[in-house]
This record gives sequence, C-alpha cells and structure tokens, in this order.
Amino acid sequence: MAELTKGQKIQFLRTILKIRRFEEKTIQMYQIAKIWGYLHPYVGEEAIAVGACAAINKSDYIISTHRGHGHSIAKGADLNRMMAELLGKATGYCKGRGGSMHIADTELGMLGANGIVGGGIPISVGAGFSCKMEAKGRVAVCFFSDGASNNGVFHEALNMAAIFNLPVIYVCENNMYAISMSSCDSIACKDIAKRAAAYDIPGVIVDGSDPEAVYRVVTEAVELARQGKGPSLIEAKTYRFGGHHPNDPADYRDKQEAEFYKREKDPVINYKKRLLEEKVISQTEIDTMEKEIITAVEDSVKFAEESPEPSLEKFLEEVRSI
Amino acid sequence: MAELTKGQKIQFLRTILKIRRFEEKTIQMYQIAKIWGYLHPYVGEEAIAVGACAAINKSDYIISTHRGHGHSIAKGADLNRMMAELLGKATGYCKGRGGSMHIADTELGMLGANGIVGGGIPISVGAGFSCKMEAKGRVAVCFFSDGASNNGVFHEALNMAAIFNLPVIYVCENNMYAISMSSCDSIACKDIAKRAAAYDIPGVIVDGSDPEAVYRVVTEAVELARQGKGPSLIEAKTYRFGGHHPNDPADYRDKQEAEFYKREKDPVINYKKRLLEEKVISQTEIDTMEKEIITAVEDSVKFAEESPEPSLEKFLEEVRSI
Amino acid sequence: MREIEYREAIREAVMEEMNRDPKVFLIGEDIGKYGGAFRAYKGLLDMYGPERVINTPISEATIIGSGIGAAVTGYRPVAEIMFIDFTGLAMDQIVNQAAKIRYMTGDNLRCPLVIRTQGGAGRGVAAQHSQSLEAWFYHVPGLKVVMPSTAYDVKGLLKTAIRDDNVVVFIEHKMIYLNKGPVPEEEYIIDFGVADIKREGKDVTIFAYSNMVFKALEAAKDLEQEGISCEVFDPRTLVPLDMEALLKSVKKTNRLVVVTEACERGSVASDISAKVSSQAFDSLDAPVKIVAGLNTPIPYNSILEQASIPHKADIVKAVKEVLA
Amino acid sequence: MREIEYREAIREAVMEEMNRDPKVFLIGEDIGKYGGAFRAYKGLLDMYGPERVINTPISEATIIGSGIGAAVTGYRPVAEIMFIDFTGLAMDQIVNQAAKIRYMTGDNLRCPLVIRTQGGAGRGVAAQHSQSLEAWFYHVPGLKVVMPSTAYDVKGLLKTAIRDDNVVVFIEHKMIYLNKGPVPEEEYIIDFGVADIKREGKDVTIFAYSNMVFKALEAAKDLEQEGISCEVFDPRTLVPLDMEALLKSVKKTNRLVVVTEACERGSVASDISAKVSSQAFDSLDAPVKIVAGLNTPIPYNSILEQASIPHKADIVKAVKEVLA
Ligand SMILES: Cc1ncc(C[n+]2csc(CCOP(=O)(O)OP(=O)(O)O)c2C)c(N)n1
Ligand SMILES: Cc1ncc(C[n+]2csc(CCOP(=O)(O)OP(=O)(O)O)c2C)c(N)n1
Ligand SMILES: [Mg+2]
Ligand SMILES: [Mg+2]
Repeated sequence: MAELTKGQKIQFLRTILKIRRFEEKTIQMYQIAKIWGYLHPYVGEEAIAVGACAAINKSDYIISTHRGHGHSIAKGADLNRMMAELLGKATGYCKGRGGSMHIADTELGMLGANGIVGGGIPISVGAGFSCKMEAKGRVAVCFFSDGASNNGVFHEALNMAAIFNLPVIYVCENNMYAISMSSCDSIACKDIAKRAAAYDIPGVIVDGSDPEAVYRVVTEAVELARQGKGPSLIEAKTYRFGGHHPNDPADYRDKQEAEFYKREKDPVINYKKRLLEEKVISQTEIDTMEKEIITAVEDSVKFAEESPEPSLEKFLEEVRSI
Repeated sequence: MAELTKGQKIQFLRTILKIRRFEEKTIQMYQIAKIWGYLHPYVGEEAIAVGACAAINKSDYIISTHRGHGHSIAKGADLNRMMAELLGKATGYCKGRGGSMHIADTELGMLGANGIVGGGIPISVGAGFSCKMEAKGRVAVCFFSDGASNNGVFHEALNMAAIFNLPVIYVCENNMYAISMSSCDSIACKDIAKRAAAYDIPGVIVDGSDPEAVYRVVTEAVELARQGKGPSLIEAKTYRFGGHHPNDPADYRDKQEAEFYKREKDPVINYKKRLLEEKVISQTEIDTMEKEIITAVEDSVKFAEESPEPSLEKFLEEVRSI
Repeated sequence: MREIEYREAIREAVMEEMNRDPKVFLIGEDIGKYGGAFRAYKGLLDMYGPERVINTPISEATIIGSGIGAAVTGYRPVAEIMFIDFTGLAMDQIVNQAAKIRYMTGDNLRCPLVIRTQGGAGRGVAAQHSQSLEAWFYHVPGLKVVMPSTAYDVKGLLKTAIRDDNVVVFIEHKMIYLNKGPVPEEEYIIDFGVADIKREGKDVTIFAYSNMVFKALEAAKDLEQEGISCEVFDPRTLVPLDMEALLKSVKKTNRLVVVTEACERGSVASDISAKVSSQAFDSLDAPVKIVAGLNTPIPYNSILEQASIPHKADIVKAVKEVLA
Repeated sequence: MREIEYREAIREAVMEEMNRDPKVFLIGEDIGKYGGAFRAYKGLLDMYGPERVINTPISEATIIGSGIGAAVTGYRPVAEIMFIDFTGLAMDQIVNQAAKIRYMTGDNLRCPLVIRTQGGAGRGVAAQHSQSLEAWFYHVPGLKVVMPSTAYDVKGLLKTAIRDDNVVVFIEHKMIYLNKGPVPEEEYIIDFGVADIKREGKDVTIFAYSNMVFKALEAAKDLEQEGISCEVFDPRTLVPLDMEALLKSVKKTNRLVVVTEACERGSVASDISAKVSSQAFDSLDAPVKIVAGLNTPIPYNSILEQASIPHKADIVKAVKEVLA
C-alpha cells in the first residue's frame, strides 16, 4: 500500500472537521426545533467514515445507517442538500420526504441511510451481487454499529456475501452502545470482529479514532474484494460522544467512561495534533480550513432555510396517482 | 461421566429402531396417500435424537423441527397418538389440526415441531428464560439442521442465550442438505460448530450416527447448562438417507455420496453391530425387539385408522367462538 | 378522580400485574435503565431486577420468540417491540408461531403472551417509524388486537391483556403517552370486546380508535355548535370487536363515519365499513364514509406528514357528507 | 391455441424476459438444480448459469435485501419466497425497505423488484404453509399486488411485473400450477390495473381472484342452469385495482359477491365490499356479500381444511342470498 500523501492527509482532516461542524450545527438546530424527528449525531466517530470512504471510489457503493451524516459527507455529499433535507425542504436529497434517516444519492453511490437498525445489511448483499455481475471491480461498503450486529440480518448477509464471494466490506462501528444497551452486555463475544470466523472471512479490529488506520484496513479489504476474494468484516472501535440523540442525557452510562473517550479518542483533537506534529499542516492552515468549513456549514443552513417547502399540491397529486 | 449401563445401551438401540420402523411406515403410508401434506423422514439421523434425549429428563424441554418424529419418539411420545396425528385424526397429538410438522406435548416437554425452518430457535430462548427463572435446573434442547443455521434467528438466539447464560443446548443436525441445497454451498464456514466462537460458547462436533457419542457430548453440555454456565452448540454430522420428503428422488445429489453414508453411517446397522460385538445383546434379543417394535408400529396404524376424524361441527363452533 | 399520564397508567398496570403474579415479566429493548423508549417502564428495573425486566439486544424476532417459549412453559411475558414498524422483523414469530401455536398443537401449548408496541405518525419520524399497521394483526386468526385511547382504558385493558391466555397485540400511539386522564386509585380491569361510547349522539356514529378518538371528539364538539349530534364510538379492542354495540349505535344514528390513521386500502376501517354496510344495509341512510390516512409512506416534512393523516376538519367534512 | 401449464407459463415469461434483458436475474431457495419448489424454473440453471439463477441459503430477509440492493443499482431481480407464509421473515425488507425506498429517498433510488411467491390452502400442509396473506401487501403503499388465475394471465402479468419500475408482489396459488390454459406462441404482455371479465353476466357480479376464479366459474355454470346469470370479475391485479370496471359491472348487475380464500376479517374482500358499498351505494339492490375463508389457522385434517376455505357451493349460496 502506498504511503498517504500530504494532500490525502489534509483531506482526511478536512472531512473529519466538516462532519464534526456539520453535526454540531444539526444538534443546535435540533435543539431549537428547526430540525425535528430523529437525529443521531456521528460526533466522535468521524474518522471511520473518512478513512473508509477514502479507500473507495466515487463509483463504489456505501450502505449507511440511522447515524449516517458522516458517511454521506465522507462519500462526497453536498452539505446544502443534506441540511435542506434535515429541514424537510424540497431541495433536500429526498425532497424533504426522508429526513435524517433516509438520505441517499444514486450519483454518489449512496444507497441510503436507514431508520431500521440493520436494515441496510441485507441490501448490501444485493449491491454485492450487482458489483459482481457487472464485473467492473466495483465494491460496496456497508456500515452498521454494534447493536445491528445482533440482528439476524447480520448473520444472513455475511453468510451470503461469503458464500458468493461478494465484494462487500462490512464496517462495524462499535461505539459501545445501542441506545442504552452496552455492547458488553449485548454481544456474546468480546470482539465483533471475531464473528468473521463464522463466515471464514477476515475479521479485523481497528482504532476507529484514527482515520489512517481505518483507511489502511479498508483499503486492504477493498483490494481483496476487487480481486474476487470476497467480503471482510472490520470492527472499528469507537465511541458515541453524545447521547443516542440530542435530547438523550445518556445517564445510563458511566460519566468517566465518556470523559475518557472524549479526552483520549477524539479524532478531531488527535488528528489535528498528529498532522501538526508531522508538519503536514500548520495551525494557520488549520484555522483557515476551519473557517471555510464553518462558512460552508452556515451556508448550508442558509440554503436550507431559504429553500421552499415541498409542494402540498404536488404531493397530493402524486398520492392520488399511486 | 458414568459409563453407560447395559440397559441404557439396549434402550438406545430400541429407540433407534423404533424411530426407523416408524419412519419407514410413515413413508409407506404417504406413498399410498393415507398420510398427506408434508412428511420429512428422519431416517439416517436417529442416533442424534436418541443420544440427546437420553441425556435429559422428562421434565426438560425439547424444541423440534419439520423433521421431528425422531425427536418426539426419543422424548417418549406415544406412537399411537403420533400416527393418529399423521392421519389427521381426533386422537392425534394435535387433534388432527397440526399434522407431522406441529406435534407437541406439554406433558413430555415437547414444545413443538415446526413448519418454519428455524422457527423454533427463538422459542428455545424463551424456554431457556423460563428454566432460568424457575431455577430448578431444567434445561432445553433445541434441534435444527444445517439449513436453519443460515437463518438470522439462529444468530439472534444463540447470542441471546449466551449473554443471558440460558440453559439451552443447541443441537445442529448437519445432514448436509436443506432440500436441494448442499451445506457445503450454503454455509460459509466448514463446520457449523465453529459458529459457537461468535457467541463465546462451546462448539462441539460429534458423529451423529453414534448415539453414545451424541449422548456424551450432550450430557456434558447439559451439565454446564444446569450449573448456570450457559448454552452450547453441538454439531452432529449426519446424513439425510432419503429425499427431502418421500416423493423427492434427490437427484440433485451424488449417488455415491448417498451410498457411502447408507453403507458406513447407518445408526441401525452400526449400533446393532456394536452391541452384538460388545455382547450387550444377542441376535435373538434383537429379533424379539424388532418384532415388538414392528407390532407397536402396526398397532399405531391400526389405532390411527380406527380413530375418528375430528368433528366438523365442533370445529365450526370453535371458529365462531374465536 | 386523580389524573395521570397514559404512560403512567401503563406502568401502573404492569406493576400491579407483576405484583399479583410472579410469572409476569417484561422483555424488550432499552426497557432497563432507560425505562423504555417512551419511559413507560421508568424505575421498573430497580424494582423488579434484571430477571423480570429483561433488556435485550436488537433482536426483534427473538424477543417475540422468547415471549413464546416462556409463555408455553408457564410464564406471562410482556414482550415489547419498540415501534410497530419493527414488527416486520418479527412477523414470523408473531404470526406463524405465537398466533397459531395453541391452535396447531390442538390446545397442547397455551401462549399467554402480550406484545406491546406503539405506532402512528405526527412526530416527524418518517416512513419507517410512523406506520399504523394494526390491519396486519387484525387479519390473523389467533391474535387479539387492543388499541386503547385513554389512560383509563390503557390501564384496564393492559391488565386484562396480561391475564388473557392468548396472544394479545397491544398497540399504543406515540402521540398520546403524555395525555392525562382520570384513573381511579382502586384496581379495575376492562373486559375485551366491550366498546366505550366516548360521547353520545344521535345524528351520526363516528367509529374511531387510538389517537383518532381525540380527533373525533374534537370534531364532535365543533359539530355540536352547528347542531349536529355525533356519537363517538371507541371499540377499544379491534379483536374481539363489539359488533353488537356498533350495530346498535348505527341503527340509532343511521349514519356511520369510520376513522383510522392507517392507509385506507385494506384497513380496519374498510373492514368495519364492509361489516356495517352489509349487516345494517337497511338502516343506513347514507354510504359509510371512511376518513383515513393517505396511501403514502409517511413523509418527513411536517406539512406533508400532517397532510397524510386525518384531522378534525376531515372528520367534520365527512360527517357533513353523510348527513348531506 | 396451444395449452400449457400455469407453471410453464411462468417459466416462459421468465425466460423471455431474461433473454430480452440481461439485467433480469432470479434469486431464491432451491431454484437451482431443483428448479423451484413447484418446478417452475426447471432447467433454467443450466440455461442461464448460477450468476443469473442464484440458489440461496434459507435467509428470506436477505433474499429480499439482495433483490433490493441489486434493483437500486440497476438490475431487475425476481426474488422468490417459497411460500407466502415465509414472508413473515422478510416483512421488514419488503415493507420498510423495498416498498418505501423510492419514495423515502425522493425518487433517488428506484427499485424494480419482483417478489414471486405462492399461497393458499388445499394440500394438507397446515397452518404455516397454507395462508392467503395478500391483505398485508395490499395495505402497504409502494407495493403492487398481482394474483393471476390463468396460465395466460400469469405469463402476461409476470412479464409486465419484471418490466415495472416498482416493487411487485406476485402471488401464485399452490393448487393451480398444473392447470392448463391457452397461451399464444406470440409474445404478449398484460397491463396492470386491467380487470378481465372471465364470464359475462347480468344478474350478479362475482369478484374473485387467483384460485377462487375457478370456483366462481363453476358456481356461475351451475347457477346458469337455474337461470341466474353471473358475471365473473377477475381483477388480476389487486394493486392497481380496476375500480372503474368493477363499478361498471356492479352498476349493470346491481349485486355483488366478493370471494376470497383469505380470512374475512381485514381481507381484500372487505376492502372491495367497503369500496363498492360506498361508491355504488345507490346501485346496490342488496348488501354486498363476502364469501371468505374461516377465521382460523388452516387445519391439517382435510375435512377441516376444506371446511376452512370457500367452495362452489358457498358461492352459489351467496349469489342466491344477494338475489333473494
Ligand atoms: C430494527 C430496529 N430495532 C430498534 C430500533 C430502535 N433503535 C434505533 S437506533 C437503536 C440503537 C442502534 O444501535 P447501534 O446499531 O449500535 O447503532 P448506533 O446508534 O450505536 O449508531 C435502536 C435500538 C430500530 N430503529 N430498528
Ligand atoms: C423459513 C422457511 N424457509 C423455507 C422453508 C421451506 N423448507 C422446508 S424444509 C427446508 C430445508 C430445511 O433444511 P434444514 O434446516 O437443513 O433441515 P433438514 O430438512 O435438512 O432437516 C426448506 C427450505 C421453510 N419451511 N421455512
Ligand atoms: Mg452502537
Ligand atoms: Mg439439513
């Protein structure tokens, strides 16, 4: 595997920051009720989406989850259309019909977030069949978290992907919780990666706070997949920095635990520090980058707020025509 | 573990033979259309039910499958009521409402055969909760075959049984086929027992044609379960001697493969031979035993044929009252 | 009488039954420390411990299977599916196992299982978290279907559900957990199959259940101003259904509006309409009118979401139509 | 015209579409060497190879998920669920994913997926293998529901289903695979939403679909002897429904009998009855009569099984009732 270029590293940082600032904004917007419904911030987990999506091409597919903003942004989604969707506007990715949990874009190979935990996992198998039949080396990356790994569809899908040698990379973002359920209590084996043995596929553990580490393991898995060697399971150890949703105080979990992760495993803090140490970027450059990102996020809010609501008449017409 | 007594061994042979002769009879009856619907003979797999059920008590539970006659007989079911059920008679275990795929008996801890592949696996978790809450050392044995192990419920159930330390013994009868689907093509890992690793529970392989071997491994698993040490997964390697059902010529599988198993792995042939060699039983005693069993099977047919059909009036009355 | 929240009434029902019968236990996702997605079980883990308040992984099929296995071996589980939308993952266990096990085994195995869940739109949670799917269960022999509207009803009916020897699908509505209503301190239960006339009237019968009862009551109040007297008929349990009381009401008013939040096509409302249209053919002065959700996945945008489900105005309009 | 079996018509439809469009493929259990549980795919594995005839493990949810994932990325899968009863294991994928994905994503993802399955009673395969569950799918926005009765219809409709850009639940009946019927050699397709009057008549309309069309035709023949002229109306597709043609027929005959093998409560028949009762209120000379399956899990015993589903005699009786 080639060394990461300076440019790639800077891009990693930029996308991590983009996700973080976007998510922080959505939380704010949620708290003032400009966004409603369910919102599941990706704060703390950014390095996984960034590392994984950097390892694939635009033409490759991703399958996302209810906590999907990070995946979309890392795959190249437009912040304006995302924010517009969160505000339910006609200019949003789903024309305001989907909201946070259903963002998708065929152009970018985003096969959809999902309101059903694990709901995308079987769909990844179909994407895998499609890639295999098409035989152009395309792959699919399927994201899900620890909670989803206990649902039956995980087992069915990994088994099928394995027996048919499908080019799908399963990236489990083990953020240690499924709402209030600790993964230590809900998963019978210590590491989810161990479950790969049940399908005779590689099972790899990676530090989910390190985008480069994630990039490396996903790149390896993608290579196997493109060579027709079938799926892999990657467990990225991470932590959900906030509650399950913005209004969840997460009082079911240990305060010190949360503090530890926020202090030691924050991809924003750590990766900034690393790139500064490696002299890949300067503090001034970071500041400029941050400013650009904040502007872009603010712009997305402006775009969203100024966008029209979907037309009620058109909606009613459509319904009648179904 | 105590050595098996002579009496136990003879009992093993008797039950193996009982299942075999019963199944042969049901196939005959099916071919002359006295039994209809679906019928899935257990021929070739008898030693598993016999060894497993010998390792538990009457008060313990079993959860069975669409190929369930052997489990019922080994758990102590009455041939008359079984045959009556297969003929749809009012005297059958299910009063004629269930047929082959739904035989159950609370008294005997038989929580039901099942027409849905894998359908009983989640139910075993509930039986496990029940045993655990009751805290009287009861256990449950859940039978299923290779095909079922690919269904999502297998994963969910084993995970739950493991995290809650439930006293359930999962006995996978790997008979190498799910209808026409070879387990080599459908299961991504070589041995299903390996899947135990995904739940950090013991995973044991045993020769399913040897009732004593099955008895030993199940006894060990039962001991763990009764000690509160949670579930086990046992993979009993076996072979479905006939087609999926009596009218299935099974032309999708290799003739020589089938011949090999029928010649080398027939529990009836092998266990008779072993007990003769060990001088646990004589040929004359076996002959007597066979005669008794054949009579019992014939009697069950007589009983079933002479039994009344369920009352249509009562049925209609019941339906109205639901 | 004291007034308590709908969700508090649920909690009381569950606690009373757990105290009365040690065989009753709870199982579901996030029902431990979290107290359930709508906090109806707040504090129960501390009171009853993890053996009777079983917090599960995200394994809907096996939550129901756990309920079945425990029920057929002598327990009385209350198994929770957090959103009715997620029953899609458990339909085999609900329909092929739970609903049929007693029947198929010739009464050998009894399955006193309560499946608690909630549905409905109105919170901007889009197509996979807003459905009204009672019609699925209503169609399956072997399932009772209960959809209480008030705090009083939910308490009395949940207690009955837990005592019932059969499978009960108990469906709440996400928009009414915080509604307060009078609930007596003393113990009571409500029998299944007994409708409650939430408001008496003589010009038209409005059949409504769950959250729609409130919209029907609002409509009735408005219509009263215009001199139209509406009878608001809350069946409370859809299976068994109090058909006798419904026919009595319709024979009095000669007009029927059926309200459901679910999509009209193949809805419970259609079934009620069909039943009344044929069983009270000669009493009806106008065709039965259905007020139902639109035939669409529920959109996220709240203007569209609101447009997808019935409101007071729709009911008012329908009442006027059947009276026209 | 040549006559071929219903299952042969299926095979022809699939082959023609596979030959026409390389994006069409088949996926399901035992569809390889075995040729499908009812042998409709006999020989197709040899013809199209394992890449286009994908034989899966017993993983119903993931069979549908595979269909969805392939469909939204440009393929046209025909995914098979061996028995409609087993859709219980795949309802989340069918209802929460497939049916909604196009809508929820604002038309971003299209899902041209056919879900082939079969249902119905009559073969002594008891409660978990004999259900008629079309009402579930009928109720879900985003799904088309097709239930062909004849070899001619199944071929033309399956070809249309495969070409449709939306999700189609295609439901066959286990008792009619061997029925022979005229099917032209030349290619044809049948549009969705176009009913077929299987027999013209003037005294009463009998709405029937799938296997019940044949029972209705038998009844009509008997009734003719008694001077009663029945119109047998086969909608062929339940969603979309040819309501216009149905109303036209009812306005002619002024009487309607709706036949379904499914349990009456919450059935498609109830919905049809409700629709016609209100939309043709003034044309109906008698209440709509439903002939449906009993409200019971299907029993194994064949006397009871037969008693659970409608027969010619039940239809004859119902027709006489609406004419009385
Ligand atoms: C099938 C299903 N069950 C339950 C839920 C409710 N729910 C939403 S998110 C969530 C937790 C998911 O946990 P995990 O998979 O670990 O994802 P995370 O939230 O940690 O990203 C639950 C239980 C759901 N949406 N879908
Ligand atoms: C959920 C489900 N899918 C498919 C079927 C149809 N079917 C009946 S038996 C069978 C094969 C089962 O294979 P396995 O679990 O290995 O059991 P075996 O027949 O070998 O005992 C299949 C696919 C079913 N009954 N249930
Ligand atoms: Mg998680
Ligand atoms: Mg097998």
